[in-house]
Amino acid sequence: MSSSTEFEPKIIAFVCNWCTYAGADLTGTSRLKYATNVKIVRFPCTGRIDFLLLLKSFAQGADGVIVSGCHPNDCHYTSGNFHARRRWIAFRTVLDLMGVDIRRIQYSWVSAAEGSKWADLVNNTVADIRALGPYAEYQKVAEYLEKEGFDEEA
Amino acid sequence: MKKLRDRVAALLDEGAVSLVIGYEEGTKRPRPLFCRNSESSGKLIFDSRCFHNLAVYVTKKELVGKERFAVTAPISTLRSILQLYVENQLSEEKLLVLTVDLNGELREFVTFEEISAYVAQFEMKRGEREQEILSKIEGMTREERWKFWMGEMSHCFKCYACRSACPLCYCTKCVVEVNRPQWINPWPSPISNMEWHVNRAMHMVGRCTACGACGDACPVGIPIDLITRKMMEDLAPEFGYIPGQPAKQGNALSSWKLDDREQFIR
Amino acid sequence: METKYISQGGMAQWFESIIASGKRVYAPVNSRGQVDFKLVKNLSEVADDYIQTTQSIKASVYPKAEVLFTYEKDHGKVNLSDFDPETIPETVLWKVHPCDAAGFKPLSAIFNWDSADKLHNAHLVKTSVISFSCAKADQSCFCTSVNGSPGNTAGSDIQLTVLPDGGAIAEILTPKGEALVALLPPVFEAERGDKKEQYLVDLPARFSLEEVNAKLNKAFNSTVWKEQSERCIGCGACAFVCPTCACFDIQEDVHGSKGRRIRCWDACGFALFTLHTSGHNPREHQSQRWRQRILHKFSYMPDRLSVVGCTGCGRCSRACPVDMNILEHITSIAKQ
Amino acid sequence: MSKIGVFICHCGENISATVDVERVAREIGGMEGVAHAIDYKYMCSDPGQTFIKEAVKKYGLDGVVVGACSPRMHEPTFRRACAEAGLNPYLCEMANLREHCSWVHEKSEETTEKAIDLVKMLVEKVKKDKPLESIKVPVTKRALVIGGGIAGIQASLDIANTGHKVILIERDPSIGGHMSQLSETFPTLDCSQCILTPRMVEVAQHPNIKLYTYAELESLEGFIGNFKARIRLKAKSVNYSTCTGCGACIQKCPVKKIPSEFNAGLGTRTAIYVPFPQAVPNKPVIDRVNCNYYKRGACKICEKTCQVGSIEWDKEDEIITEEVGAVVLATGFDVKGTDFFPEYGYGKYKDVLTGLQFERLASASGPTFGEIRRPSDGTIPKKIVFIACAGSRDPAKGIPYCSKICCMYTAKHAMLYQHKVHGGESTVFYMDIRAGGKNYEEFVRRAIEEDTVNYVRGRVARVYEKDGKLIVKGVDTLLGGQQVEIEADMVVLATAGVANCGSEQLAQKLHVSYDPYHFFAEAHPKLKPVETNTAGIFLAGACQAPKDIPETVGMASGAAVKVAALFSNDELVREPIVAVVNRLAPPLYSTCVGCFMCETACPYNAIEHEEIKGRDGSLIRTIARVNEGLCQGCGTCVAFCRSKSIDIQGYTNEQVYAEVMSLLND
Repeated sequence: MSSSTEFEPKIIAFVCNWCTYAGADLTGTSRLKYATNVKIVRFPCTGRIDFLLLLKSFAQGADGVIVSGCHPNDCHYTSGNFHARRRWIAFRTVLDLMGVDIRRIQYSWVSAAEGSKWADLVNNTVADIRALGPYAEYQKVAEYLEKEGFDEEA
Repeated sequence: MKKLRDRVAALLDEGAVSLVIGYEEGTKRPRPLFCRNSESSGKLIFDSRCFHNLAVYVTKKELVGKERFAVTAPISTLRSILQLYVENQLSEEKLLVLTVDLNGELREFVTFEEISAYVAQFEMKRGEREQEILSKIEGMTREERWKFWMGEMSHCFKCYACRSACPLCYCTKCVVEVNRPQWINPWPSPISNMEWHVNRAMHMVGRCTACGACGDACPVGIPIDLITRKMMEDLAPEFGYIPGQPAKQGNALSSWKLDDREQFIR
Repeated sequence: METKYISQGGMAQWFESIIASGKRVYAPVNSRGQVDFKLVKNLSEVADDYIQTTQSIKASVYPKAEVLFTYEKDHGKVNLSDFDPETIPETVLWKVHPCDAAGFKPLSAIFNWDSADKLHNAHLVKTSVISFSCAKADQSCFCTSVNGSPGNTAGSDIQLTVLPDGGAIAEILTPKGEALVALLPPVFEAERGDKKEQYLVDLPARFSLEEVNAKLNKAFNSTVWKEQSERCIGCGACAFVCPTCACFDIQEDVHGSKGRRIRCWDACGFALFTLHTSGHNPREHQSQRWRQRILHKFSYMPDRLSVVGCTGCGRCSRACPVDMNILEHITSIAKQ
Repeated sequence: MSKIGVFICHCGENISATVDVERVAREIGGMEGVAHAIDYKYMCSDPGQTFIKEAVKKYGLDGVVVGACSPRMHEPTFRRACAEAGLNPYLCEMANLREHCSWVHEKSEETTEKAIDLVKMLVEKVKKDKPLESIKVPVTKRALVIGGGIAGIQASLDIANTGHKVILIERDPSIGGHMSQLSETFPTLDCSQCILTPRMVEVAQHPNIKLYTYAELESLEGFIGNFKARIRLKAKSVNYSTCTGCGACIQKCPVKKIPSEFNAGLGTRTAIYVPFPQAVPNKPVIDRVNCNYYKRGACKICEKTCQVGSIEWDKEDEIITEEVGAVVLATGFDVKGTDFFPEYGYGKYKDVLTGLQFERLASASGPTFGEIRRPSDGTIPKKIVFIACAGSRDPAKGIPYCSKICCMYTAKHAMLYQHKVHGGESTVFYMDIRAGGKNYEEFVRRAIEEDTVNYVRGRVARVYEKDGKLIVKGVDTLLGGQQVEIEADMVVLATAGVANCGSEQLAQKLHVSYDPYHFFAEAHPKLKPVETNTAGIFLAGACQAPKDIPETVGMASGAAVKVAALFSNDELVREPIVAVVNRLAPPLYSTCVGCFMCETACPYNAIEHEEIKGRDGSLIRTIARVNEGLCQGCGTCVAFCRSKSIDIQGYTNEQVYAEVMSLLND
């Protein structure tokens, strides 16, 4: 698909079962094509998605993350996405303060009817992350074990 | 001071309370004192140097027992006590709150509302130290912030003094002690240290009262209190709450508004 | 043992030759308002005018986290590879205080009490210690009460006592010390008859170890533990800054079919330290954990390992957020 | 160590055409803990399922991963197969290799590698799966039907006839819906009201049906078998228990010029009104927006007229709560109206009508008593043009779909015109004639051949007025794109059928999905056309997509059967995907510290306070407990819990953590 020299970002998508997972199913049913870089992890609701999982993803070598669920008012569980939205506002604030590159976390609302939006979201995010390059800054530090404080400055 | 000592002695003598948590002179600065009888009330002090957040003790059951007890609380402690009420960790029947107001008058509070009304007159502002470091951080680019915090995080050795000093970290099993899965590595490393501090900040959303106890406790001098303070300063207006002045029910993170910001959501 | 004189200029040259030899040099550096041991390249980086580094030098021989071995599962087979101690670089610790240097002995005593700890011992072999005697002390210092002194040479390979002219008395104590001297022998001049004691801080002993030991032998059920530890909030700051605290945890760092076993610092002050899976905790209360800390250092170790588990550096008292002052508490036990 | 069986499906060639399924099976077979891995052409087929069942027994599998289509499709199938082989069904997971991989990527190394990763992820998840037991909840055997058109009427009657209680709510003052507005129905040309009104009366008189007209759903809480519906009974200002329906008040009402909704704006009604003569219930309501008394504080003529004192000026909206076990959505559709076709002059020229308005003109109960007369001057049009696909199949208008009923009703209109206006000339502009249905094509042919309706294949560009005539400019594509211009006396637009107004808000209240056009979404386009994604809520009629009467009635009966099937159980078996607060042996009891953040986060009020008491009865601690009947398994509480004391079965922290790690560990 792309030349071997091109950087292929690793991206994990955290999506809710009712809207985005179903939306991505529709992308398939509609045979719309998108990049293979993104792998979907299914959750019952965006309200279920633990922010620590996002941090863990980066520490384990993800270059980008997609978080997607139902549009406001469409949540299968009434308000899970509203809770999630507020949590992401807080999370972004904290991460930004720490200097984490929050451009690498792409939030979206993709409904069960938006198969093409899902394809676009994946393709755009892959392009964005490819432009940003590998998240080496984070991954390098994540490899450090004892090399802190006492040793060289991290 | 005398009024406070006399009142505490009386409370203990009458048996109105079994314990008064206050301050005494320490080797470097005032430190917590646990008065269980009227004799020891003579050691009590209460002045502007007494800033250690005593609310950290009020949730320790082995310490406070089942009887009613009292705390001599400066403003930071009062704010934490309010938050602990909201989180069902205190009951008004068990705790008597004493403080000395700006006029040197002894004040006693029993209810959430009384404390809340008293606390409302105090504004929460950055001190000189906070202002200095935060304005430095606020002036940094993202890359500079990352370098700055990674440098700081490399000093953290996970003694968890920040957690222990925080009155709102009262969980019997902290997330760092959960090992199925092991969310946060038990050993110190810059990334997992950061994960811990991000996690701490996230757990403090809508709860932190910016008492500074965590930063004060850090033996390696990481300004971790500023992570939570800055988080709270940024989010409080957006989420519509006043830090240290919690509503009696609910929490800024577990509630939401229909028009919460979502420009970042594609 | 040999005593020499080294001038201020000679010291600088010698330092350079140590760096030039390719050894890693750690020395106290003042940064972010705290003095701590860091990797240095120049003598100018080394801090002056401080009483004590925040953290002890313990991490040089007992890292905060270190890999014991790595493993990989491959179709039912497990390939193990031990950590190779040969990869530990030659290390020189510069400007260690005698109370820190004295910590190596109790630390080793714990690591080797039943079987030899290969990793810890390998660190020790690779590490040379250049200590500086103390001309200053503060309220928290009490080395003289625990068999130490501002000029104690135990654990050091070379000890320097800085003189008013900027030069120093150099006590070359071990073959490792001699090897360091051999890097630039000319700067080590004949000693000039300076009296070391004259340049050491005067620090009278505050209690008698024997007396404390005797009291502690009968104190297990005393109420003193509860009284002293009421304000303890149960963090690990004291243990983590201590030069002799050796509690550790063993953890797995697994990624798919690969993993490594890691030893990392722990602290007996943590409630979780002794918590059983069943929910039972033999040291359920903070007072019991405080008792363990004191008894371990001042009773169990002297009795079983013939070494006191405290060097009087005072770091725990300085680091404690709630002013748990070890000197104050030990003194009060001694006086009981 | 785990013994996991992995089964990779080719899905015919749907997966194997782009994914090297043999390689997937081979590589997964080498994974830690995988005891058996095969690929097969159709895993969901009988032999495919037999492979799974046999492997479970032969290898003693403690987990199964099927790499096939979306779990939303076949998860129940494979879980059932596992259960039949004696493996707890919740130890079976699906990797979505079709919708999320083979269908969205080209054939390549990367595609196969992604497929391997997806299967690996589920293998790691399965390793952390725990056997779960289904949850049983009681069923309230009473249905709520929303919408009193033919769909709602049919569904209500069918459910009521199975012996279960039905609550039917209708937002208008009468049931009947669009069908009551129609003149004759295709393809039989029998009178719509003649066949509908008996059904309406049956609803009103059925002992099992409780009818609330002039009522709307306020909110719906709960879950399948256990919903709580709050219903707003809008103030009718008339006491229906005393009102005799004599109609005297309507005669006397001085406000007479209100456009009649029933007549699609072609007639008028009064402020106190019954929408149409056959209304059920046949009792009036006061339209407070137009009533003189409510507007200006004076009039009250109706009150003076009323012999039984039924006018209730101060009546307010009332909210009632009804407990129901199932909901049928039958809210119907709407047609595009005013200003949507400026090029056709609708809204500007009185004689350009919508199809629905033409129905009223043609109806015996309509404003012209069934005579086709021009609204502008009351004359009988000599020439009439029908424009099909007005809005439908027109992406530029935002409606790319076919409204389905227009071809047939346009043929009917033309036919009715020809029957009623002898010597009249009718022309139909059409794109295609879609007459699929029993006797439908024959019906259209009859219009063309027997009733001499002129069918022109082509689109109309413009309609404008010139000398009292409507000039219709279009092209005839069958004549090679030749310009056609017709001077017409009346133009009828077959306007697009669209979702009813408020359907989006209603969907949000009910938490059912809807499509981009705000039609409610069925759970599966083929196999679950009457179910929604929300269990216990079913669809009937045009609220799902435009459809004609027989289709609507069929779907309504289908929904009714679904409800009846649900009500045939005293207890409902629910998936055990619920949150659980951990419990430990004393002295820990639980790691929950009782901050009850979960309580404030839970959308279902499923968090309860549990008091932990010592042997002496003294309170040790208060911790959270999940009411598993109320919990719907969203897991919002889980992400809020600081001490990770609450977890959700099926998506536990260990499971999702293992999944994420598997994707990143090389």
